[in-house]
Amino acid sequence: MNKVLVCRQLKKSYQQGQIETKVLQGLDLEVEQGELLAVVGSSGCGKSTFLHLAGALDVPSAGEVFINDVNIHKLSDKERAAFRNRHIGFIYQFHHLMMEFSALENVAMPLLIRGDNAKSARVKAKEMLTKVGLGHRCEHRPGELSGGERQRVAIARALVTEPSLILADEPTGNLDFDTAEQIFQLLKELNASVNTSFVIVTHDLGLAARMDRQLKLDHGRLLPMDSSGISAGAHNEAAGQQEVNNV
Amino acid sequence: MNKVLVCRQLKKSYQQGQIETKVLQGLDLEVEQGELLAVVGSSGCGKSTFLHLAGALDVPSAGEVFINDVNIHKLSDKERAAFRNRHIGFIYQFHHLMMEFSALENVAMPLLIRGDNAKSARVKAKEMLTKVGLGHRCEHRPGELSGGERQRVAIARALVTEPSLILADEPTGNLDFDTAEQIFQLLKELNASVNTSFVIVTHDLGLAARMDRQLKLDHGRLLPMDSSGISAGAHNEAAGQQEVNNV
Amino acid sequence: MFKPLSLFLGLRYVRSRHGNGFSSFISASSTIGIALGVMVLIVVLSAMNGFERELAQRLLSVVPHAEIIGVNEPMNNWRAQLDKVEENPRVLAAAPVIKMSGMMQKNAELKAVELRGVDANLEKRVSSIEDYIVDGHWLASGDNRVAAGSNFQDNQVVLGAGIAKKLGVNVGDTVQILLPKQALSAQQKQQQLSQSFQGLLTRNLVIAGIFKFGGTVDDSLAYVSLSQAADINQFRDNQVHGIRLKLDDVFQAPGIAREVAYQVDHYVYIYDWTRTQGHLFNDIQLVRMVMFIVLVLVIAVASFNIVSTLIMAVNEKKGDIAILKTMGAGTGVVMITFIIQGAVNGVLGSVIGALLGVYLAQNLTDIILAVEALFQVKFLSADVYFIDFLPSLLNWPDVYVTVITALVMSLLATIYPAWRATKVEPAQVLGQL
Amino acid sequence: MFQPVSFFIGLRYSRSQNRSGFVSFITFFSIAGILLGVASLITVVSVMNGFEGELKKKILGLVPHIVVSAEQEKPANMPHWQQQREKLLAYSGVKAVTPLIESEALIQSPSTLQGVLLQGIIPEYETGHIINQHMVAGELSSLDGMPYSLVMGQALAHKLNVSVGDKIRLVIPNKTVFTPMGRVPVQRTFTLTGVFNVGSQIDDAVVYIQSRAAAKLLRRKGDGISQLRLYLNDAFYAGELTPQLKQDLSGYTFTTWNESQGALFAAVSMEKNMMWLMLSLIVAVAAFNIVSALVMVVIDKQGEIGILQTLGLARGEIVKIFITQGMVNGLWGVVLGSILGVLLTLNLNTLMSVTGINIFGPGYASQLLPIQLEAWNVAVIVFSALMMSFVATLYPAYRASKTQPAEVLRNE
Amino acid sequence: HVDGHKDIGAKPVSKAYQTAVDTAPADKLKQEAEQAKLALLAKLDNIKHFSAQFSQQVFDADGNLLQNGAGNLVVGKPDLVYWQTTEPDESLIVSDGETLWFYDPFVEQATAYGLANAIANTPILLLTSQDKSIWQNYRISKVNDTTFAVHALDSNSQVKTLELNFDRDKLTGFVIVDASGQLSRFALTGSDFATAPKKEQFQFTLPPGAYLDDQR
Repeated sequence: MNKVLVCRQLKKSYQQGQIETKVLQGLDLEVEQGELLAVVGSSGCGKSTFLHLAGALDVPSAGEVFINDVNIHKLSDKERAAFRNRHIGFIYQFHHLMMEFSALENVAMPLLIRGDNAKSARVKAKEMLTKVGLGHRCEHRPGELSGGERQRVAIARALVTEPSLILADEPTGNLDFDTAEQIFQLLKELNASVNTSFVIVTHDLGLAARMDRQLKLDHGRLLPMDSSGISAGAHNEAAGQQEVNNV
Repeated sequence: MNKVLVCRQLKKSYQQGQIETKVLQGLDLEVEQGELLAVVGSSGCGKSTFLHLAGALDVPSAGEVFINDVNIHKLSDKERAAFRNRHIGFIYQFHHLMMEFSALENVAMPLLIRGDNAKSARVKAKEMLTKVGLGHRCEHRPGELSGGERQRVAIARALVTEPSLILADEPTGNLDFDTAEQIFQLLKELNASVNTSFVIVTHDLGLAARMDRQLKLDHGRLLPMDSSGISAGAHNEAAGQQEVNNV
Repeated sequence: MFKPLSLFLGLRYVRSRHGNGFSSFISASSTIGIALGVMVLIVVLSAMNGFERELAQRLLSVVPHAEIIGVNEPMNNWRAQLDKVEENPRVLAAAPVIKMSGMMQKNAELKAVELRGVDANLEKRVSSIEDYIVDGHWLASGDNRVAAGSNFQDNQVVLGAGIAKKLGVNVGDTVQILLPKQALSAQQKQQQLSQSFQGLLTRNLVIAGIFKFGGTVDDSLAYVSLSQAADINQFRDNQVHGIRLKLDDVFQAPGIAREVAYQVDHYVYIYDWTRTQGHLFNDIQLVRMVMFIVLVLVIAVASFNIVSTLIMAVNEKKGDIAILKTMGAGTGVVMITFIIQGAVNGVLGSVIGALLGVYLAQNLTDIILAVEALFQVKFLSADVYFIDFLPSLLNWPDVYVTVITALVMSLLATIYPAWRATKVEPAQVLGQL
Repeated sequence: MFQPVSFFIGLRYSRSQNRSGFVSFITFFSIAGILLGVASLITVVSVMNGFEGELKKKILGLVPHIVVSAEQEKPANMPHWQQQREKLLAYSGVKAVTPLIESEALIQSPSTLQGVLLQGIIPEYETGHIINQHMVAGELSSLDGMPYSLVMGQALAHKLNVSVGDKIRLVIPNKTVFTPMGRVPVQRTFTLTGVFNVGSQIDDAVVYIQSRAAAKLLRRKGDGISQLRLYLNDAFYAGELTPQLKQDLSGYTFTTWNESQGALFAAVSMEKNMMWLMLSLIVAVAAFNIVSALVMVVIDKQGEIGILQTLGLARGEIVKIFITQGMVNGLWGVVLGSILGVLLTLNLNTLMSVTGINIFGPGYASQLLPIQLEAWNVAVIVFSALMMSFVATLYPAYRASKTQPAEVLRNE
Repeated sequence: HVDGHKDIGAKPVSKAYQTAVDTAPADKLKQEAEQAKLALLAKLDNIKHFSAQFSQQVFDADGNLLQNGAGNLVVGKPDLVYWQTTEPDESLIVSDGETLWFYDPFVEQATAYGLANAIANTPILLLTSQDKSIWQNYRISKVNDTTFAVHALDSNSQVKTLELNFDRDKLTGFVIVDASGQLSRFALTGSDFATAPKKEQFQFTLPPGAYLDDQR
């Protein structure tokens, strides 16, 4: 099984005035083809930072990221953008759909960006929307869809380019209990059907427990978690270490 | 002991396009003078909505709120604003300090709004800042303060008008473990010293456990929690019921 | 420093705004736009005032404000008429005139001239032509005739530099004037029914002085003594064509002239300067009005920018507004804070614009001269415009009007954004994070 | 419709702007700014063109564009001027060439005496002369009829108090006969056979007689023609043609119209340039509005820009999106502005009379504003306004491309 | 001061001459003028009539030669003049005692002036008039034995001075200086003082096609 995503000693820190916060401190990860991986961490522990580095949206302070054996941070800006379009799909807690475009147009957008002609993009986008159960809502604008439906469109958009890797940041964070459950089921089915690896970041242990593998982001590194669920400790919201060096 | 805050059958729902989400569904609450109350709920369960209704920052769909036996939603806009200034203090997860003003000016702001003259406002503000341990940082701008210090200034600002009620929304949410602990200690001391009731909303059960009383916000209502800590159940993140009536 | 609160908040926001590049760029653009509009408007209005003053004081110091000329019959005992006319309070001074138009000849050169027979002393009271004499002297008046010796002949003429240049003559030369003989006295005209008419009447005049006013007047005007003119027209001593009036307010000339005409017991034509120079006055008003509109537009569009700057500021300060509201700040405080923040641009722009405008207006003439010298170009050519330099007269009401317009516009521009600021819902802003 | 994608997105953003509250408010203002600028530019420039055209017609219709004369210092006839005329007619751009003898003279009627410019013409060459269209009484060709007949302007006839059929005396003061009675100027009595009214200075400054009569008066042999006057299709071509003529026809002096009228036209064009400057200020300041409007949109759309980048849209494309959007605003402003400008210009007079504003003041109540709408003027205005709005989109578009997806999409 | 000028007998009138007269004391001056006047009148009286050819030279105020002319004239009394100029252009002046006719063939027009006010402007007519009163408009001075000068008193008259040259009793030429300083010199040749001119000589008939500009 070849490795879809490999991170080697990823480091990332931000400079705010005199205060320097180290978010990632040498993170390593290997994700198999088709795997459904959960990354657990409390808010502010650097989950999003990790995701953006993995998705070539941000530049690491140090370390490397390989996707399908390609060192993405060696690519030029333009090449990286094209690579993202081909190989990576993003799903966020907030749907980030484009309000002025219909569901179909939103899902077709990455294909258009790739340069596919309009007709074929529409056909593929319709297929994808039916797969996520929204075949009947193609022409509606995000404003007319419910929270759950919007998240489904976002998922369809991420998968339409048949990427080898999906990076999701709290995909069900904004949804009520039942809708969150439906969305999670959808993600599991899609992961099974399309042989795409999913890396889902969440602070919901219950959700994490129901995936193939769980890792915990603690003090800027990824540590394995015993599959039984919650690791005891005063605060299950482990926060990344914040070295305070007030100048 | 008279009641500082009384909520009777509070209801609140939002209309987004055709979808109507009911957030609060008849919430009742009574808070004693000087009490330290914790309200627990997962994100998105309407904790902030409850707080804003209690703090007269938002208008309920139905139900009443009495603070110091005054029905605040009967007041006019102007009277409500003056009432807030006199009787309620707000503390948020994000400090919401005014970046262009020094710590002292931030803390003095509510007094200025009340119409106190500049000199007396400065004196009281300095007193308050020393109380929260920042006497030496008066002239600094929020930009030059650490996360913890900023939260202390926010607390000082909320208390400077000697309100009878403090409403706090995840006051330690943004802080690392140790700073959060210090802030929590400070809140406990202040609650003891100034006979002001504190209603603190949090999703951190550990924190909730260390307060006088704990209530859980579940399906839009407040339910008592056994003081032993976590109530079992698949999801300790209880989410408000969402009636989906897709038109 | 704290009081009142919104001023304190507004000013602090303004000062801190220069920090983040972009919104300071736009607010600077609105300030510059307003300053530009105000400055140029003040300069243009002052230039127009300058033209108006030049017209009223300079040109009309030579061109008659108004004249009442006898119809067909010359006026008798003009001295009595003069005293009667000068009783009218609005008439500052009056003087007799005998008007002739003919040709002036020197060898082969010929020039049409407006010949005005005037009393040397009285004319000085109605016209300042003497100030513009560049060569020789003004007409020698009757009383100093004796002083000039017995053979003093009353054939002196004072003419414009344009005429002198065309005929190639200067002071002391003799020129011949050609006048139609018949045209002069009414009685002769009645008798002379037949078609044929007398030949030309000629007189030889000695040039006593040459004046240079700078404008079309130099090319047509010449003065001779009243007695000479009377002799040419065979008038008796107390007869003249009419009376020239100098009035207190040139812009009321038509009205006053009519008033005076009724006082004189003689049937007269009424002429006033608006007949010949009136179009100049209209042109000035036209340009002034068009310029005012254009520049007010510039200021208006510049204050549009204030709107966008302020909306951006409101957007940035949502957090502050929300927290202020939680602390009990009323909508009034919030609105005024942002009005102040927007108005600062307007105030700054207007003040800078006004200062620059006033400075430029007061030194406009020299600046333009310097520019003309630098680029070897002449903006106003003498034979098209009635003056050849750019005059400027700053009158303060213009400045006040301009500044107030700019301030009002910039204040209006702040209303909408400030109102939107009060509409910020704390619940939405604070709850999210 | 989908391709290329940045154009498609930019268009959709611009169309949908009017719904999202304050951004639409500012966009409206930026469009209004450009619209105002373009409309007022078109209107005012057309009026200025009108004035210039009026002046051109009035002066250049009468004043010959080039005068070829044989007279060096002393007046002299132009030998076989017919051949010279044929030669001159051959040049491209030359509309007409008329022979002429000219001198200053005095005209005397029983009531007054006035200096005039006497022109001896040959009527059959003058068919194109502007006077023919403005004859009030009699015809120009009457000069060939009764000998010693004369045609003058109505204003002059009014001043001299004469009408057709009356006798008037022409005197040439600088042509004198030395008699024992002293110098007697040459003079002759003429009969008025025609009156014209063109509405310019020539109405009371120029009189026309047959060239032979003029030759006699000026003591010249033959028909006395000493000048050929060239009228061109475009007066401003005179500047180019004159040097050519100078080479081909040596021995003659050439004078062009701008020696006499140049200052006036220079003044008019100077005024026009000042006006252009003032009005372009409006458009420039309006362009700033586009910048701020677009920045607001960029801030508003940060989320979408971020997500587009995740979808693989390169920075270059993002810049194109916002340039498209900015240009759409500019386009709206310019198109509406030019439509409004053209409409306003075309019925400015009716508008003025309806609203009763009379910018000329009482003395000119009836006079209509001369208007000349030139297509290339409008084109220049439209093009420069579009360019300005394009430049205005550059900064915000650049800023949009600078958005960091990581920051924008971060949302614990 | 004029050089290269054909010798036509009379001495040129120099500018200097003019000023000499003014400086003499007033009464002596008047007496001389009276004598000159009588002498001139005497000479004129014995000229009943004469005819001659004339050549004319015109100089401007600065002495440059402007034009040469020629023609012939016949004079009779009272006020009878026939003056025909042939060079450089043809023109005819006829005075029949009442009207002074000026015919310009070039423009085919004759102008008629009343003799009364014409005389004021044309001292040449003095030769022919018998009315002594007109003399008081002039001042006479004797330049030398052969030359008398007649100065017009009215500063506005066209002709300022007329100088008459005599050879004993015969008029040999005259010089006219006009208001603007221009000087016309006439020299008479082939003069015949004997034969009396016929009456018709001084009749003027308007040639056909010519126009009469009657300024009487």
